[in-house]
Amino acid sequence: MAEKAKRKTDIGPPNHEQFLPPVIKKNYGKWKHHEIPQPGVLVHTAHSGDKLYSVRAASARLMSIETIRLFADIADEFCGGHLRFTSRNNVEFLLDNEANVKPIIEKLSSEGYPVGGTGASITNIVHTQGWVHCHSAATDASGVVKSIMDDLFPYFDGTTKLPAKLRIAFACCLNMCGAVHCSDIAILGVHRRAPHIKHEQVNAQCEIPSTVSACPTGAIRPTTVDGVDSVEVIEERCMFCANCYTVCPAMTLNDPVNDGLSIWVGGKVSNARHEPMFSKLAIPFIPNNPPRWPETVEAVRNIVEIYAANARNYERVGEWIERIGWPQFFKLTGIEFTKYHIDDFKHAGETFKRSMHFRQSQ
Amino acid sequence: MAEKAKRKTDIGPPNHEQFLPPVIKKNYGKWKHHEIPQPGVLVHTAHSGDKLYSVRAASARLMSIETIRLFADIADEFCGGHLRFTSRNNVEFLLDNEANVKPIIEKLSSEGYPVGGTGASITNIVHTQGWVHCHSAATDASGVVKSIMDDLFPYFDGTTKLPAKLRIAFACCLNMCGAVHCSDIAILGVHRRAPHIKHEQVNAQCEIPSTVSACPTGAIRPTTVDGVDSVEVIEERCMFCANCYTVCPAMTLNDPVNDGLSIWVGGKVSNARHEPMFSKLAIPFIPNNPPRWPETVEAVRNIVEIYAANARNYERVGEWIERIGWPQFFKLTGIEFTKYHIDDFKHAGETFKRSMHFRQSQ
Amino acid sequence: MAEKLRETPLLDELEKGPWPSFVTEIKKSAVKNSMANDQLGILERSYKDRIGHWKHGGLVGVMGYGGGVIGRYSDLPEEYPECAEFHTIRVNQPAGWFYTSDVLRKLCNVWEKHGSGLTNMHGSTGDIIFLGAKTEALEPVFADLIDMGFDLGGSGSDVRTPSCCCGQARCEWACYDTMGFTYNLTQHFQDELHRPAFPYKFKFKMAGCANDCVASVARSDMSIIGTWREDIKVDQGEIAEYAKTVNIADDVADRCPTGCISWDGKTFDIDNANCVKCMHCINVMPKALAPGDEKGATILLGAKAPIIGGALLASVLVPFVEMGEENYEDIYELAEEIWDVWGEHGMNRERVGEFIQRVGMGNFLEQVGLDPEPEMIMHPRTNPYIFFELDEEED
Amino acid sequence: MAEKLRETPLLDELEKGPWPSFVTEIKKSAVKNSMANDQLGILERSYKDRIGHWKHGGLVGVMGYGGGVIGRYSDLPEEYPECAEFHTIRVNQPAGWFYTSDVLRKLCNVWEKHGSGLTNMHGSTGDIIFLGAKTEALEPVFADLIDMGFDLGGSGSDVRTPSCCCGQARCEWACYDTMGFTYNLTQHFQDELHRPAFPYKFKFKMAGCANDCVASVARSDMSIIGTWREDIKVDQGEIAEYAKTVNIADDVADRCPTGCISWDGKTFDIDNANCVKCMHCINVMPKALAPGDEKGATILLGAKAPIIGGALLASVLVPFVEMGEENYEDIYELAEEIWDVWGEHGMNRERVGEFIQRVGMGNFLEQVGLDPEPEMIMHPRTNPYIFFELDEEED
Ligand code: SRM
Ligand code: SRM
Ligand code: SRM
Ligand code: SRM
Ligand code: SF4
Ligand code: SF4
Ligand code: SF4
Ligand code: SF4
Ligand code: SF4
Ligand code: SF4
Ligand code: SF4
Ligand code: SF4
Repeated sequence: MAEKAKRKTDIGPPNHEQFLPPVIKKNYGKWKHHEIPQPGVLVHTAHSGDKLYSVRAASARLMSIETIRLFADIADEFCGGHLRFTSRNNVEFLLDNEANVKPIIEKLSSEGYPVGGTGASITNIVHTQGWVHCHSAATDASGVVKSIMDDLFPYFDGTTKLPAKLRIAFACCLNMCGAVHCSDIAILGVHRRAPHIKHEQVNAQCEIPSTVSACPTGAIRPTTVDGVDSVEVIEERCMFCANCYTVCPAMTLNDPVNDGLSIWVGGKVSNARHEPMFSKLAIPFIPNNPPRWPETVEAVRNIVEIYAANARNYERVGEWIERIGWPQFFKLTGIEFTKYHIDDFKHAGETFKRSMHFRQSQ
Repeated sequence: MAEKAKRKTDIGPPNHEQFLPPVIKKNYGKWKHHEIPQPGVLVHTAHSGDKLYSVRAASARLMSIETIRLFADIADEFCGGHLRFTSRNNVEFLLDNEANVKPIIEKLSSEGYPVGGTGASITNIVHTQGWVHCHSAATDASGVVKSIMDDLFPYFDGTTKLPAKLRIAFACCLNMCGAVHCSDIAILGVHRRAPHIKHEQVNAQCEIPSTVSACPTGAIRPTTVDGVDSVEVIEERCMFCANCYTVCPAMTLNDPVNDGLSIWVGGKVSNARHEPMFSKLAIPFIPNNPPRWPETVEAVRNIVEIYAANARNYERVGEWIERIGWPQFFKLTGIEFTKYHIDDFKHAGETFKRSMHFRQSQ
Repeated sequence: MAEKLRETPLLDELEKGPWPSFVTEIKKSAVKNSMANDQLGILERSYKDRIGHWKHGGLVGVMGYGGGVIGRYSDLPEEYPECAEFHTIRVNQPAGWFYTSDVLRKLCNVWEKHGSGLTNMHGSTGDIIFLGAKTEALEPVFADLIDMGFDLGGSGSDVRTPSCCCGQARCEWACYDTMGFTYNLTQHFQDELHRPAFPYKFKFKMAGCANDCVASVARSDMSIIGTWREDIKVDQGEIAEYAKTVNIADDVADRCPTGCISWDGKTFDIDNANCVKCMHCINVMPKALAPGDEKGATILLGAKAPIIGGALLASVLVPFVEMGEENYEDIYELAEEIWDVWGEHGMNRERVGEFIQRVGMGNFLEQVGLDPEPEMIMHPRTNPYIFFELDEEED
Repeated sequence: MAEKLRETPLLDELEKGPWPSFVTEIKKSAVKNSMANDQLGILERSYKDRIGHWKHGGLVGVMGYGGGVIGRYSDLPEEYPECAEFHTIRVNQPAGWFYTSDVLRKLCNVWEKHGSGLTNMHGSTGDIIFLGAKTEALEPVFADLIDMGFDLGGSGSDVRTPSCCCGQARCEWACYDTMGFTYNLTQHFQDELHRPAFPYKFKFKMAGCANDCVASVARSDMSIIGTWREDIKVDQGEIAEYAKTVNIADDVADRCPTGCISWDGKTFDIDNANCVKCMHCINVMPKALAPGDEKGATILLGAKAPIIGGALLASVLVPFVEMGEENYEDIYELAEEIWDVWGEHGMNRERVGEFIQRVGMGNFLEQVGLDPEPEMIMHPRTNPYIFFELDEEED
């Protein structure tokens, strides 16, 4: 390699076709229907009559290469080395031999990767980096997710039934890399203190005009502190979005005491029955309580249980709440309704109740 | 009256009780139910068994005192002098004697005040001043209303049936004194030229800062013209709302060629079945064509007829369109869909189609 | 004095057709009244020119009042001198627009004596509109009106003339006495009605039930709409009668917005806990169904036309209030509380609905002393931009 | 080289319970890899301090690329020196996240050689995330990746790594070849992916049907979702089978959003003209129902997270496109058209969805050369603030 070669770039991802198992290559685009014979297993039948067995196992998403190698070994043993990951970070083993379904499930479970997450269940939580990697995080991601999934595990492995799919998402700050804005239940890390400004760094590290204009509420003004150019924040106008921090590292929001979590409910993205919906605020704030965030776990379980007990078949969380009405949601869950629940951002008026359509009966 | 008496003010309106007919006084708050035995007639039955017959006659709203006196005479002749006006400017004669119903209807009709407007009909059009009295009007009110009601008359007098009530409203400028923003069908006068500025008057008649800040799109800037302080309008930013004219008489928008009418559909205010809804744009512009605005009349009738032929019982225009979808509304009515129909004001994004829920079939 | 009518070839077209003609109305007065005749002429001129001939209003009124008159001057005073000044007078109507022939004739006499003889019965806000007065006529008209027991309505930045549906006077569904309350309210706020001191206008409209026959939810800053809390009253016998002519399954049960009606062809059953009091089933079968007991009203706030932030529908402020006479005072206090907050912090020409959106409903509630309730919203916020307020300890 | 694991009493709590533990994962690498071990330590520290220990990112990357690496430095470099630099590398995944054991092992080898041994399988946008690289490792990792046929994904203001549902590879409902298209698209836009030049990021996500298993409508600037135009295929025999176990009336017909299904206990009938292709009935009875012919996709535009104008869902831009390979080019041209307009007029850090709202959808369509269609909106405007453009003659 001592020779000077033209640097290879822009080759793009490898073509997926080389990674597809033969049964998929043969029946690509020619699947007829599917069934879920047991939690965690999908059977797709092709028009040709061929069958594909997908076994879905849980994953922490954050994965050591040791585990990836383990999965590779398992795939070699049971399904010709074929596997995939899902859009929610589970791992799926792709079998053409039904006989291997039971053994692979046993193998996966014994290694600590239980199967489930299909059908009307709670599958893996889409989440983000948290304290593992991000500078912006108001809480850890993986720890909260792990704690919640441990608690909700019976909804994953099919022990406990749900009326419909229930999708949980997690994001550690308002950037929402976990796309929590359209989830049945979402957990979102929130800051509650206005940026702490490192005045000596502002002018060195940031463009003051773009820092000022980054603030959606106009809370930031240029100023001079001890003779250096900097900015100041009108605290009453700050709603802790951290956009200033994104554009200017000298404006930190992280706070060990006042950061924490909020809970959102009733979003969805599928078009099945109801149009996609945004998640709506359920609980404005729960303090950070590592390592297992018991209050947050409890709050999520409460919502899941009330939903499971009250929703109709195929009714996602948002559809259920829309049917019973938000006042009833707050009543059933015992969640306190506060001024924070009432929107005051730019389309706020559109969320006010502009009719007499609510339940008056006591 | 030569003596100097203390000026009497703030007496407020007369107490209505003195104007109520005996049958109402007796049964006030004790009505049991009502029926509509024929178009234009309501029979209310009290728990006492008493009956009240209300005969509703059309009115131009703009009314000579000669007509009011005529109504007074008719009321004396048939119902002890008792009458009222409705929230949509019809006149109602209040009878306790059923025998007088037929004669009073005949009398009213012969005088040119036909009865109708009850039940699932088109009743009087709520409207405004227009060229009769207002400085702001982009069109006349009474003339358009008269032309439309002549044309839709069979829907008023019960000759032609409708699926539900159909409320029409009219306003001659964007101030919307006719409250056209929540009507089944609304006709709204619109300007389409940026304000013509009388520079010599601006500073004399108006406060320049409040004129500048009156513009919701920031189209107005202070300037100097021929040495006098005035304002200028960035024409591309003007959407012809006339708010500047309201605060500054020197900014006129009236224009003989470019003023005209727009048509809106699908609003309602009752809570029956569906929550109240705003009217939505159907036709952005129809030129003024006095004295009878044939294109406008035709456009309204077209919508009424398509609605009448397609809606279900009790389905108001907005409910019907919501069921069939807007694409189908435009298709059935043959109205052209343009960029003007797509909202671009502050909540615009909320009106975009954020789902796959539309009819793909050709 | 007999007038020679102005020539109106265009307007004459509008005397044709079955609907009552406003041109005929103007002519009825114009034959006797020169102001009405010139009004006829200038209107014809507008029809020809396709443009109005009225100038931006001027400041005219009656002594001691800041509102009630809309000044109006024409831009063709030479050609139509009798309507060169053509102000309108807003006369506060009796609640529910009930009259006797007697009182109407007296109003006509006043207006014959001093004005054009033309009226609007009624204006969009609810007033009797005397259409076309010269400046000199304003005080005499006012004096005569007061004499016969009438007063002016509102205009400018004040309480506007309240109006209401006919309610208990004629309607079996009225959940409270809209007319009685409207009268009482109007009397209570005479000062606020006649002496503009708000950031902008403030309208009250009262409807006896959710059918909202006075369009209050769209057209008033404070909308008070009747409702109830107990079960809808059902007369199964009458239901059976209706079943003969009405398709109860399709037209009633299926149209219930919450689907809380069950109908098996025999028994009509309402799951009242899920009824949202929309009135539909009652509307369709008025002999069989009626609003339940524990009647009262919902107070909604903030409707308006589009100028300038876009039109608003009113939204729930108080989910339920009792509406006996003994409760009126509470509502007045609430209104005054709102005016205080809005009066202090509202911007010029900012309706209360826009004000709330600017300052935030949560803050507004806090200031007027109401607790947030989930009935006030369609759904909680979807954006995470929460203005958290930390407790002292947390800070 | 065996590492002595950092003490992690708090994190150890997260090794309990049935769900796979990320702590266990980190330890699996940490026993062999000092970077992973320090990462374990600094994370424990965060758990103790209740605050993250990462600093705002720095500018690092590989030669010739403007994206693909997120720079990261800790604020405790002395205490945890091995993760003082801890960048992530975004590796563009194969479409649909399909792998062989073979290729996975090769990826692991690369990452074992140069990095922490920790990954995210996968990142929220879809990439393979190599979690924790020192600056010096970036070029070698890149070289090894290219060698084995992999490339970096996007970051910064560029095309982000496109992703898709498994589509026709495994799903009977896929209305187009999501994976084939995603591969083709990603290859086509390599330059736009690696060299940020847009106002802000631009994400593509491809879903084979309206179930949207890749959440494209919420998470991508351009969302391409499969659909069809002909009638839903019905197998009445299979319906009869389902009728034995499924409550077709309640769970299927009643839940159809347009109520276009009729079911009398025997025949299942769809009024296809009113079907909005929501997928529900097909989802419930996959053996009996299937998407109709004339398949293609809808293109939606503008989804994003809340920063800074509030979250957006994508909205319809092109109601229907065919999705054969011969149609790909048209879509690329449309994307380029959009980038041109947005690139020229978009503000810094303004996503395309926000841009459209600022300039107006009507204007935007005009500029990208599309006709307005009613399918693009939920309903026409309710406000009368129309920017009329007059024809020359009218002026
Ligand atoms: C007289 C009047 C009230 C008044 O104090 O003046 C009135 C009177 C009645 N209304 Fe009304 N409504 C009157 C304006 C309204 C309005 C206001 C408006 O149109 O601006 C509305 C709201 C319209 C809207 O939603 O846009 C209104 C929505 C209703 C409804 C709900 C209809 C619906 O399905 O949406 C009912 C119920 C019904 O008719 O079944 C109703 C029912 C009634 C009843 C049956 C109530 C009763 O038991 O007495 C009355 C006779 C109705 C009829 O004409 O068939 N009234 N009604 C108003 C007559 C106006 C006119 O001259 O035609
Ligand atoms: C007379 C009347 C129309 C009619 O023909 O009936 C009327 C006439 C005028 N209205 Fe109005 N409004 C009238 C009811 C309304 C209504 C309807 C209602 O009250 O139910 C509305 C919509 C509801 C609302 O209040 O929002 C209404 C919304 C406006 C607006 C826009 C207010 C807004 O916040 O969007 C303006 C503009 C302004 O206030 O500067 C306005 C302004 C005006 C002015 C004073 C013109 C101006 O720019 O100063 C008009 C005088 C016309 C004239 O020369 O006669 N008028 N105006 C109505 C009052 C009669 C009465 O007292 O009974
Ligand atoms: C790694 C990843 C989270 C994860 O754990 O998976 C991620 C991590 C970051 N995102 Fe993200 N985003 C990631 C997917 C997303 C998604 C989801 C998606 O793509 O489907 C979203 C929401 C959808 C969207 O694009 O709006 C998302 C919305 C944001 C935003 C807000 C953008 C907005 O317009 O609202 C920011 C802020 C920014 O761009 O400055 C952001 C910024 C960031 C930064 C670069 C932090 C910053 O302020 O510069 C994070 C670096 C974290 C770190 O140190 O590792 N990230 N980010 C995801 C990318 C992995 C991958 O390439 O596969
Ligand atoms: C594997 C995966 C796609 C992929 O390429 O990775 C997938 C696969 C299937 N989805 Fe999905 N969906 C997958 C993520 C999603 C997502 C995205 C998400 O959650 O972020 C959604 C949108 C969720 C939402 O609305 O918020 C999604 C909404 C659906 C729905 C609609 C459910 C509903 O009623 O709203 C169906 C239909 C159904 O299940 O009946 C569906 C159905 C299916 C079917 C049955 C399609 C088929 O015939 O193969 C597959 C098995 C579903 C199951 O698990 O029961 N899939 N599916 C994803 C598995 C994630 C996981 O590990 O659990
Ligand atoms: S959500 Fe915020 S804290 Fe979490 S990874 Fe994304 S940018 Fe970082
Ligand atoms: S956190 Fe957000 S609201 Fe607060 S100052 Fe920064 S940009 Fe403004
Ligand atoms: S709608 Fe406009 S033009 Fe008509 S009366 Fe009201 S303010 Fe005057
Ligand atoms: S008409 Fe409206 S948009 Fe145009 S300049 Fe005047 S205030 Fe501004
Ligand atoms: S609003 Fe209700 S109470 Fe009042 S008249 Fe209409 S139906 Fe009757
Ligand atoms: S009033 Fe309306 S919500 Fe209540 S039962 Fe009747 S139709 Fe249903
Ligand atoms: S989006 Fe549709 S086609 Fe793609 S995997 Fe999901 S159900 Fe199948
Ligand atoms: S796909 Fe959806 S809209 Fe179409 S028939 Fe099935 S349930 Fe109804």
